[in-house]
Amino acid sequence: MADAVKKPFRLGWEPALFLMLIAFPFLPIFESLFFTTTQRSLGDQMPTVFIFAILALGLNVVVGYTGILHLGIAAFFAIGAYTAGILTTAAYSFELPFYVALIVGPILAALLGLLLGAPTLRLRGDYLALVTLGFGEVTKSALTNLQSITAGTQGLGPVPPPALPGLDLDWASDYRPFYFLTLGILIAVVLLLRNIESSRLGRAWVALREDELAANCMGLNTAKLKLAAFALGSGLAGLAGVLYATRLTSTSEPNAYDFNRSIFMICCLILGGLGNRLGVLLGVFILVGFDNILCPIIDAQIQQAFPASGGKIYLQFTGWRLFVFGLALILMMRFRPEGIIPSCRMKHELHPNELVPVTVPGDRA
Amino acid sequence: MPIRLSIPLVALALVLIVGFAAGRRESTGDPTVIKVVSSLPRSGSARPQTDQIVNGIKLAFKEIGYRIELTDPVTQQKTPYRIDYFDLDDATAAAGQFTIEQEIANANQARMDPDVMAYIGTYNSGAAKVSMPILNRANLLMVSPANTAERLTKPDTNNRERHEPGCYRPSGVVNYCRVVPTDDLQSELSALWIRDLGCKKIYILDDNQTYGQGISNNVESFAKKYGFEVLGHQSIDSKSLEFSSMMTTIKGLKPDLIYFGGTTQSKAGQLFKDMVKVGMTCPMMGPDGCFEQVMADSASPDVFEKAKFYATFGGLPIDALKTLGGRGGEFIRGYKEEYGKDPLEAYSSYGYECGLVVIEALRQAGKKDRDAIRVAALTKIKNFVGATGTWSFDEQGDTTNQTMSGNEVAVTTNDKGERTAAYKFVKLLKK
Amino acid sequence: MPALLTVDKLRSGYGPIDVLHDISMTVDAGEIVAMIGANGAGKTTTLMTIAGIVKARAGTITFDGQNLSGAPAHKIVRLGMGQSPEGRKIFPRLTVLENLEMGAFTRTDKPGIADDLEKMFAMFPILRERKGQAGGLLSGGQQQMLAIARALMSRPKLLLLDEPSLGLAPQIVVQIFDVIRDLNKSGMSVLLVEQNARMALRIAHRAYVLETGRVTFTDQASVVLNDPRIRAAYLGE
Amino acid sequence: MLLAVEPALWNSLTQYLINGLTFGALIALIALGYTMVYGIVELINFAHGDLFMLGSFASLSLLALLGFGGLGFTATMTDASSFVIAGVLIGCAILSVLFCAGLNFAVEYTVYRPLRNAPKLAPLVSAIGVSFIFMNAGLFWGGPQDVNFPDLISNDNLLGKDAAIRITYKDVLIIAVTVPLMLALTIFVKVTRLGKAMRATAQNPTAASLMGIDTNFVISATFVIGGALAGAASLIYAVSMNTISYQMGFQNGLYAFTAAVLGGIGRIPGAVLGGLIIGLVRSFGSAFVGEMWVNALVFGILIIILIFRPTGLLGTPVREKV
Repeated sequence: MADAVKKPFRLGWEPALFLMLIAFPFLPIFESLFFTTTQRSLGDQMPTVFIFAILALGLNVVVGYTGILHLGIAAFFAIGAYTAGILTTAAYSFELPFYVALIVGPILAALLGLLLGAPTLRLRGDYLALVTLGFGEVTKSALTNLQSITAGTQGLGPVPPPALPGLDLDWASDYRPFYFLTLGILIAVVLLLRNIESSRLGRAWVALREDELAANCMGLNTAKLKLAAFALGSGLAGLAGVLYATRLTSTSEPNAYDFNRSIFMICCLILGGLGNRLGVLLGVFILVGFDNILCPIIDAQIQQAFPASGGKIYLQFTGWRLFVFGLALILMMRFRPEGIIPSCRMKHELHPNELVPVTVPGDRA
Repeated sequence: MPIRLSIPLVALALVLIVGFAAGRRESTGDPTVIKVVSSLPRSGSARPQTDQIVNGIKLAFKEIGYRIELTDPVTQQKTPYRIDYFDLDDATAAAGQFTIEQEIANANQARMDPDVMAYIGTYNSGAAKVSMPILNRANLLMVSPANTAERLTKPDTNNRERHEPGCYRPSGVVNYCRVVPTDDLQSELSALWIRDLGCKKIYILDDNQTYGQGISNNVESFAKKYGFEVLGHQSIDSKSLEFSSMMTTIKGLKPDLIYFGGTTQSKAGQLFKDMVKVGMTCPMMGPDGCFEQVMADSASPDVFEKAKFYATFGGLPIDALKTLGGRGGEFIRGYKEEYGKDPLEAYSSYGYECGLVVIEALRQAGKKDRDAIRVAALTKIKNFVGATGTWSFDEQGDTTNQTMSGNEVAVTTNDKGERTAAYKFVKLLKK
Repeated sequence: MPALLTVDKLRSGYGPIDVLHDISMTVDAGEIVAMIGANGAGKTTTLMTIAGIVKARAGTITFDGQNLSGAPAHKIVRLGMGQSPEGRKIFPRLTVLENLEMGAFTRTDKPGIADDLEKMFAMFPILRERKGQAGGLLSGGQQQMLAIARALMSRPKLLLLDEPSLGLAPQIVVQIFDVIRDLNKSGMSVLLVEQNARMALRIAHRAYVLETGRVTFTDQASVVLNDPRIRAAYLGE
Repeated sequence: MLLAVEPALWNSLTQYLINGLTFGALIALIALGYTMVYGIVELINFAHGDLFMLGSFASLSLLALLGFGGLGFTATMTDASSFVIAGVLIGCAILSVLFCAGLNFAVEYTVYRPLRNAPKLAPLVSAIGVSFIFMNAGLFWGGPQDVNFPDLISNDNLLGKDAAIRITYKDVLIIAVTVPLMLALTIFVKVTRLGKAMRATAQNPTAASLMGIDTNFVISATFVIGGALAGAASLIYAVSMNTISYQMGFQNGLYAFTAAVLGGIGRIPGAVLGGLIIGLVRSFGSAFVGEMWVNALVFGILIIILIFRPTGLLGTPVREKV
C-alpha cells in the first residue's frame, strides 16, 4: 500500500487481539458475565479454541499456502495426542514430563508427514486429497485396533498436567494455567508463521500456489517446497495434538480423530479466510463457539421453554448442527468465498471477475 | 493532519477499560435452587434409551413436585429448595454417540456451577472414565444409571493399568456410585446361561469398545471355567456396513452360539442379520447393551424366527419388576400416568432409581453442600427400597443388587396377521 | 443487402478490465475478412465475444439478421457460425472421426453428414488415414486441419478462424490457406485472425487492424498490405 | 494346484468371492455417479453418498405407506405374493430413481451452477456443505439409529438348502441390476448424441459449446443420470443389506469415491474395477486379516496403488492444466 511507512501509534489487529487475549484472565468481569448468562465458562473454552487454532494454522500451511487440499489433518493431530499419551501416562513406563512430549510429538508428526508426503506429493490435486483422506482413515483404524499400544477405544489416560518446577498450579480446576500455556504456544506459532511467510520459503510457497509450472520454471524445487509445507503443517498439528491430550487429560478415543474433525478444521479455514492467520483464528472461534457454547445454550433454552420437546431430534438445536454448517459453507462459497477475513491473495483468486484471468473461463485444454 | 487512531487500538483500550472498571465479580449461585444435571448421549443412536432414562429421572423429581425441604441434621433448620433438572448431552449429532470432549465439557459445566449438587450419568463407561476424575475433585456426587464396566470401581489385579480405579478418584474419596450391576456379574451369568442352553462351542465377537470388549473378555474367561469351548474371538469395526464374509468364516467353524459383546449401536442388529443371511441358525447372545426395543426393530420378524437372539439384563424387565416388591409397581403406574404409555426400555427404571438416589441423598445430607450429599449417598443408602428392588451401595459405590434376567426376542402375530418382534422375559439368572 | 455479420461498438473483457473498446466491423457474405494486430490487441477476444463464449458488455452483434446479444455460444453455432478456436481445442480423447462428428452436432441429416465427412477427408487426406486415432495424438498441423474440418462440419455460413497458421511448418500453412481460399470460392464467408499478416492479407478481401482493443485502420486488403505504416508495424519492413 | 486345496476351504474362497463381488458391484454403481460428475465438471461430489442414503429412505417411506413396515413399523405382511412384491419393488425403484435424479438436478442448479467459473475449491466445499445438509435431512427422516429395511426378497439359497456355497436371490438381483446398468451406461456414453456431448464437454467445455453443445444442459443431464444411478443403487443396497441409516451415505460414499479414484476418476470402467476391488478386499480381508482391519486395508491399498499408478488403475496420465 501507499503508506508503507508505519506510523508509531498504529496497532495491527493481530497484536491487539493477542493483547486482549492476554488481558482476558485478569479481567474476571467478562468471565463472570459470560458465565451468568450462559452457564458456560468462556475461559474454560478458550484453551480449546487456542489448540484448534494451532491445528487450523497447521492445516492452513498446507491448504492455504500451497493449495493442497488436505483431508486428513486429524491423523497428525492424533499422532501428537497419542505421543503425549504414550510418553506421559502411567500405562507406560516412560512417564516423562509434558515438555518432552511437547517436543517429541510435533517431531514425530512432522516425520510422519514427510513419510506420507514423499511418495504421494507428486499426485494431482484430487488424488492427493484422497490419499490424505485415506491416511486419516488408516490412522484411525490403526489407533482403534492396535490396542496393546493405544488402549483402543478407551484412549490413554489420564495424561498428567504439565508440571512447572517451583510452581504449584491448579491445572485441573483453574482454567488460567492452561489458558496461558496454550495462548503462549499459539503466539509463538503465529510469530513463527509470520517469519516464515515473509522469508524466502514463504514467498516460494506463494509462487507455488499461484502457478506450479511457473514456480518450477523459476528454478524452485516444487517437490521439496510441498514437502516442507506438509511437514510443517503436520508438525503443527502434532503440537496441537499434544496440547489437546494434555488439556483433556486423555488421548480421547480414535473417533475423535476422524474425517469429521478434518472437515471441521477445513470449515474453520474456509469460514475465517483461507491463508489469513487472523481469519483462521476467527473461524476457529466461531465454530468451536457454535459447537461448545451456542448449541448447548440454545438447547438448554429450548428444553426449559418446551419441556415436552424431548425425543424429537428436529426440536433440538444440536440436531440442526450439520444443517447450519452445510448451509454456512454453501452460502460462504456463493457470496464470500474468500472467508470473513480474507487474505489479499485469496480474495484476488476467488473473485476472478475483478481481475484478469489467466485463461478463458472453462478452458481445460 | 488529524490524528487517526487505529480501530484495533480503540478496541483494545475499550476492552481493558471495561474490564478494569467493572472489577471482580464472582458468581455465587442462587441460594434457593438445587440443580441436578444428567449427562447422557441425547443425540445419536442411543437416543431412545436415554429418552427412557430421562423420563425416569423426571418422573422421580416430578413426584416430589420439583421441590424439596432439607432439614439440617445439626441445626435442625429447614430450608425449602427448588430442584432444577438439566438434561445435558454428551454426544454430538455428527459423532452419533458420546464424545469424550463433550463429556468433559459437561463435567466442567457441572463442576463450575455452584448450584449443581448431583450429576446423573454417564451412559457409556468410556465417558465415565473422563468425567469421574473431574467430578471427584469437585466432590460432586455422580450416579450412573447405565455404566457397567467393573474397572470404574474395582481394581484389576493382573492388568498393567494398575492405577484403576484410583486414577478416577484423584482426591482419594469415592464420589461415584451406580445403580446397575457390573459386567463381571453379567458375564458370569451369561456364561452360565450359555452352559444351561447346552452350547459346547461358542464364537465371541466384540465391538472394540470399552464396554463390549470388557464383557466379552470376561465371557471368554468364564467359558473356560464353565467348561465350554471358545472357537475364536475377534473385534469388529462398529462403523462397518456388513459382515457377511466374516460370518461365512464363522459358519465354517460351526459354533453352537455366537456371543456379541457390544450394543445395538455397535451393529448387533446387522451382525445378527448377516449371521442369518449366510445361513446360520445358531442363537446369538448379547449383553444388556442389546436389551432394547431397537434391537428387536433392527431386523424383520422372519429373521428372529430363523434364529434366536438372547440378551442378558442387569435387573428385571418392566413386567417382572412388579414381582420384586420395592417400588417397581409404583414406578410403572406413575410412568404410565405421566407419559401415557408403559416404560418400554428397562433403563427407564434405572433413570428413576437414580432420581430416587439423588433425592434420598439430599434428604439424608440435609443441606446444600456437595460433600455432605456425596457422603450421604455412599454411607446412608442401605437397604434402600427402590424401583429395582431393595438394595444398598457398598463402600465402592456399587449396588448390591444382583438380580439379572435372561430375555429373548420373540415374534408375535396379532389378529390382523401382522407380526411384531419384541423382547420376552425367559428366565431369572442367578449364580 | 445487409452484411452477414455486423459488430457495432462492441465492448468486452475479463474481470475489471475491458479488453475491447467500441469495436465495430462487418463481414459481408462471400467475403474473407482478415483481422490483424499485435499480441494482446484483442483479436481472440473479439472472436470469443462474437461466438458468445465471452459475454459482451456493450454494443451489438448482428448475425444473419439476428441480434446475438446475450445468446449462449451453442445457440450462435446453430445460427450458422463455425469457429476453429485459438489453440485448436481438439477433443484429445475422442478419435478424429468422433471429433468431426462432434462438429456436426447441430445437424441431424445423416446422409448430409456422411457426405460432408467424405468432403473433409478429400480436402485433408491425412485425416482419413488417422480417423481412428485419438485427436490428442495428432501433430500440430494435423490438429489444425482437424479443427478447421470440424468447424466446417456444421456447414457454417461464416467461419471464424483463429490463428490457423500458428506453430505450423510453412508448407502446411500454404496448404491451409489454399483450403481457406477454396472454401471461400464455394461461397463461405470467413473471418480470419492471423499473426502472419502477409499471408492473411494476400487471401483476404478486406482487413481490420486492431491495436489495444480498438480498430485503428480498415480498408481493402491490398490497400492495407501496401500501407507503409502497416508494413512497418506488422510485416517487418 | 488349486485342486489341491481342500474342498471346505475352496468353498469358503468361492463364498468370499461371491460376497466380495456383490458388495463391490453395489459400490461400483455408486462410484459411477462420482466418476461421471467428476469427468464432466472435475468436482468431487461429496454429497453423492448422502444422496444415495436419502434415496433409500425414500424407498422405505413408500414401503411404510404401502404397509410393508418401515419407519416406525415393524410389522410385515406375512403372505404378500411375489407379484405384489415385484410391483412394490418396481414402484420403489421408480420413486428412488426419480427422487435422487431430481434432487441431484436441483442441487446442481441451485448450488453448483452459479459456481461454474469459480476456482475448484468453491464447488468442492459447497459439495461438502450439501453433504452435511443431506445428512441432517437423513437424520430427521430416519432417526439416529440403524433402521431395518423390510426383507422383501427371500434369503434362501438357490443352490439348495444345505449346499456349501450360498447364492441368494439378493445376490442375483444385485448382479442382474448392476451389470446391465453399467453396460447400458457405457454404451450410452459411447454411442448416443448426449453421451458424445458429455464426453466432449468433459474434455473441453469451450470447444464443446463451439460445436453447438449446450454445456449447461449436458452438465445437468450428467447430474440427473448420476443421481438416477444413486437412486437405483440405494434401493438395491437397501433390499439386499436390509439396514439403512443416516450415516451409511458417508461410509458408502467414501468407498465409492475411493473406488472411482482407484480405477482412475472420470473413467466408467475404472469405477467398476475400483468397486469390485474394494468389494473383494473387504471380503477377503475380513476373512484372512480380521474384520476390524478392513477399512485400514481398503485405504492402505488405495494409497499404495496411487503411489505406483498416480492416476489410478485405468486412468490415463493427463497433463496438468497449464
